[in-house]
Amino acid sequence: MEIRNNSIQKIARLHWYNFVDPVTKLLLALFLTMLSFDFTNLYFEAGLVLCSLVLLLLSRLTSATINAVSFCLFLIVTMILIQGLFYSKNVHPLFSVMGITFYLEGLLYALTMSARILIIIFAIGFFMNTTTISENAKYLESIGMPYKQVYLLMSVCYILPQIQQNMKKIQFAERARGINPQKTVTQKIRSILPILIPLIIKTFDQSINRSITLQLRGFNSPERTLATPKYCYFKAKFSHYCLSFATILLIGWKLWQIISRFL
Amino acid sequence: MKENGIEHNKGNRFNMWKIHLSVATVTLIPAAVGINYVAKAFAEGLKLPLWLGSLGTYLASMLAGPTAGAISGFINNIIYGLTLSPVSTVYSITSIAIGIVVGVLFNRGWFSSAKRVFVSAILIALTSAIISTPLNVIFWGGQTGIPWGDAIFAGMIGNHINIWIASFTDEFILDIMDKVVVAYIAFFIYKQLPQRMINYFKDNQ
Amino acid sequence: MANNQQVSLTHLSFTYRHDHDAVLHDITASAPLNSIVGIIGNYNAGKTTLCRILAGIIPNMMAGNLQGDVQIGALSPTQNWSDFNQQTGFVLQDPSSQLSGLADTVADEIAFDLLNHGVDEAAIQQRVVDVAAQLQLTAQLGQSPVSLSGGQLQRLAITTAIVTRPTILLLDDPTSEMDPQGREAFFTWLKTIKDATIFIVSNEIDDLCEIADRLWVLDNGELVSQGTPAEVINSLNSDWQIGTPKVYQLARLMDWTMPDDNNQFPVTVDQLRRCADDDHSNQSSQVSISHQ
Amino acid sequence: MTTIQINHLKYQYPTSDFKLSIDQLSINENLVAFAGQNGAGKSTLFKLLTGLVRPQAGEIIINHQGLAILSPEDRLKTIGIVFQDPSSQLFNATVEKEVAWSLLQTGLDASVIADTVDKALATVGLTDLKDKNPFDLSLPEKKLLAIATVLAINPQIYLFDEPMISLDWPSRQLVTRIMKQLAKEKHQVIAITHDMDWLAANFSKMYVLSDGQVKFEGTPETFFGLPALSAKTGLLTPRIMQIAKEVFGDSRVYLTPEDYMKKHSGN
Repeated sequence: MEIRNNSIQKIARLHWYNFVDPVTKLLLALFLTMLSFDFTNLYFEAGLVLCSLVLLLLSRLTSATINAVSFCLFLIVTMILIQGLFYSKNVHPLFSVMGITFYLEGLLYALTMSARILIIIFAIGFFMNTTTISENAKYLESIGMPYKQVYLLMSVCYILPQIQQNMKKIQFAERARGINPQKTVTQKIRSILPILIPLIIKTFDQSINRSITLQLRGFNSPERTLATPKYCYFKAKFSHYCLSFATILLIGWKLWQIISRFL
Repeated sequence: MKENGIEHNKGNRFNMWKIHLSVATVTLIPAAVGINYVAKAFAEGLKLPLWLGSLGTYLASMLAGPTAGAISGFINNIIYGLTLSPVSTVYSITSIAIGIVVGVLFNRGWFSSAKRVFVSAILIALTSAIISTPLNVIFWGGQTGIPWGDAIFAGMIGNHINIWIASFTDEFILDIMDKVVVAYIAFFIYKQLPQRMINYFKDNQ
Repeated sequence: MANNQQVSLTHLSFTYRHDHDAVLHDITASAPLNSIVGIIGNYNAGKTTLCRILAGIIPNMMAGNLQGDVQIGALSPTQNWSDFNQQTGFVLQDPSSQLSGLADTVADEIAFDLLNHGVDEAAIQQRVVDVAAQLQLTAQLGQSPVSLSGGQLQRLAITTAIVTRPTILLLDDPTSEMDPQGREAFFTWLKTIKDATIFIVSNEIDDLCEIADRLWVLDNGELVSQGTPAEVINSLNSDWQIGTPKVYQLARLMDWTMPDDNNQFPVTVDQLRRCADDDHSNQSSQVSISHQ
Repeated sequence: MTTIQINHLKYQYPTSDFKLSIDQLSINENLVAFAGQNGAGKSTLFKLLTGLVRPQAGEIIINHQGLAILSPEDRLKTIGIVFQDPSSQLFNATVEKEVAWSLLQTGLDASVIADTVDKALATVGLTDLKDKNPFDLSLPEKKLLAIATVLAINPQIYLFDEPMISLDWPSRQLVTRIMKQLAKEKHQVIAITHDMDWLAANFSKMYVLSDGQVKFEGTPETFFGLPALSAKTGLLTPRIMQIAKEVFGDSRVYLTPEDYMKKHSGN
């Protein structure tokens, strides 16, 4: 086991979240999201935001999640503004500034949506920050996902650094030929093709070669040794069933809510 | 082993709705997703008012048919959602549709000349906007998150125009710019691809 | 019926589907099993295409018009590719595209083939360590494959090809990105391989002459010469535009020939030593070791 | 006559410990080679010489002008680069357009461009392929095309990064011939290589880099006469010297088989 199951496991201590399998984490995110759709009470939403935030803080907070939040923050602010001013069900004015009235209904509506967004970000952030790509790939394979599909889903994470390396090389080489960082929009658009054409041809050439070697190397062979999951998970099957069942119930209920509105 | 044998297509049109994925398609799709990702980062780096984030999906559809394009689009948003921006996971439905529409249009010859590409681009933008609008309304109250598109949106609902129409307009205006540019870039790049490459993906479906 | 103890190519021709002209014309060649066959020629001569046929990539993954037959011992890449592929290791020209695309470390990358073949974990450990040591990648086992240099990537590609213990090894320009020391170490290592038929395409004519049992020369898709390195190099036609090894160049200039080999010029250091001994020593009676 | 003067140059990558540091170096000859192991700093120096990467300290002066202050257009006319992997530089629809594209960057008029393109393609022997897609060419042909794109601009200084890699025998001869011709026409030609046979046979001035520093400057004849230095810098001796040593126990310096013959026919 020493050489292959790489050193990360040995160095890092095991945390509680390592005992939760990736699929459970994803189902949990889906479950929380559906909850926020089904129960639109603002206190309940706030509670959910808090729950998912605690989940995130108990694990690890990484810059990726902070970036996602800050990216959405701008949107949330504009959303509150637009809905507070123009929401079609606006009745009760909250305050007025220079003849522009801000309404309560719009604000509440925007806050509900913002809560939902935050729940999604935090819950998926929990998944993002506590799993690694190889853990996910191994787990998916071990629970019976065909290797081809695991490959389809995961290999991009490994191929991307290669494409980025190629991109850097190409950008440097093209600059040497006189393609400089451009100023106007047309100049910028004209500099796209000289970079993208070699990059895309190289990328596709590599994927042709990769498909050839994968076949030569016995990819997708029926006798493949199944991967063993990286960690021992706690009651994985049980949590999958529970969470899937609960999520399906919530989806059903939401659909019923929508349908009954038309009845 | 079925995937090892090449099925020689008699005509030039490839088998459009094949679900069984060959190894060639299985390696093409991650490459296409990678191209989406890099192209998007590249457009952001140049501060272009475009995303270019569906370029790889277009090319996958053109090279290996609508199924490959749809899967590229789907995986693109899943990976993007799970690594960078969680909410974009939801828009995988739009990406799937783009993959399918590009594949079908390409197959019917709507990527064969510069004029036809324009028509295709409008159809693609329309598809994208029709599918994205409900998602925008559900998750963002109708906004797209692009400031000047949202300014139009705010102006419209400020004038009591229906939120669906306002949201659709916001999305469609942004989509038309992006999809036209991406369609032309994909068209030019496809023309430049070596024939052996096009044949390889066609033969190994 | 083809001889089961031989590599034999009979009337092999091939045209790619996207091309009008044949890339290979009517190639008939042979070599003993478990020998090293060096394939030389310029670009556009058809070396890579020949490798693809030998590996079964053509016609199983690339389409075109293939005629003729290939037999390597009892196996044929064109007829029962699946069985054939179990016995084969292949190194492509561009090593970075040969990575599986789903491995965190060099060790995982090497283990990929073994996992696919259903080898159990304990045996995998042992073999990964073993082949990595052979190609000096032990220190890199825990690194990400993406972080390797071009030469290291090429060595990694070679380890993945040999880890399944193939009886047929196909190497298409495996040293193009190695530095001189790496290349020297590789060819020294290659010479130690036993019980495998090795086909190697390379522009390193000096090294190739040292290690190969046979050379096949391709020119414009035709097999224009085959034989031992000495035979082939001594009968090169200038139209083929192929470089010669330094040993041969030196021997020609100094006019040192191998008396018991039809006065051919030597192409390896050992051969040179033999005829230089003859030339330099005053004792003309010295017994020279006869060839083969 | 071009001179490149390097003063107190220092460059360090942000992500690694590797450091390039050259105190004083002037390159006056027309045909020079830089040799060194992988990771010795050859490509870093090369990147700095292109002017596209700025050193953290020090300067590179070309003909009494700082490389850093050249305008993009002047830089194109001063320094032309042929990369190791030609595929990363090509993007036009045909071979002919590829060469013409470079010229369009310098703003020449159409008739001059057409003439220059024809001449450049003829020099590298690609005239017959001028309507082909560059990505349908073989690797040596792509490399020759990349060389043609630089030849068309005709800069003062030519940089070649590992020019012999991925070439076959006839194209090696051709590229070597082109490089020598350029040097004769008073261009400065600088090659990075670890092909010692090629270096010994064709260059009379070489620099050896190791651990980011210049460890040797002089003729190949001198360098290969210092076995301790070539071992320390990780370079092999030319094959002919290995042969002489293995077969005859002769460790004198020979650059080529012809050189061996010359040195022995005198006896």
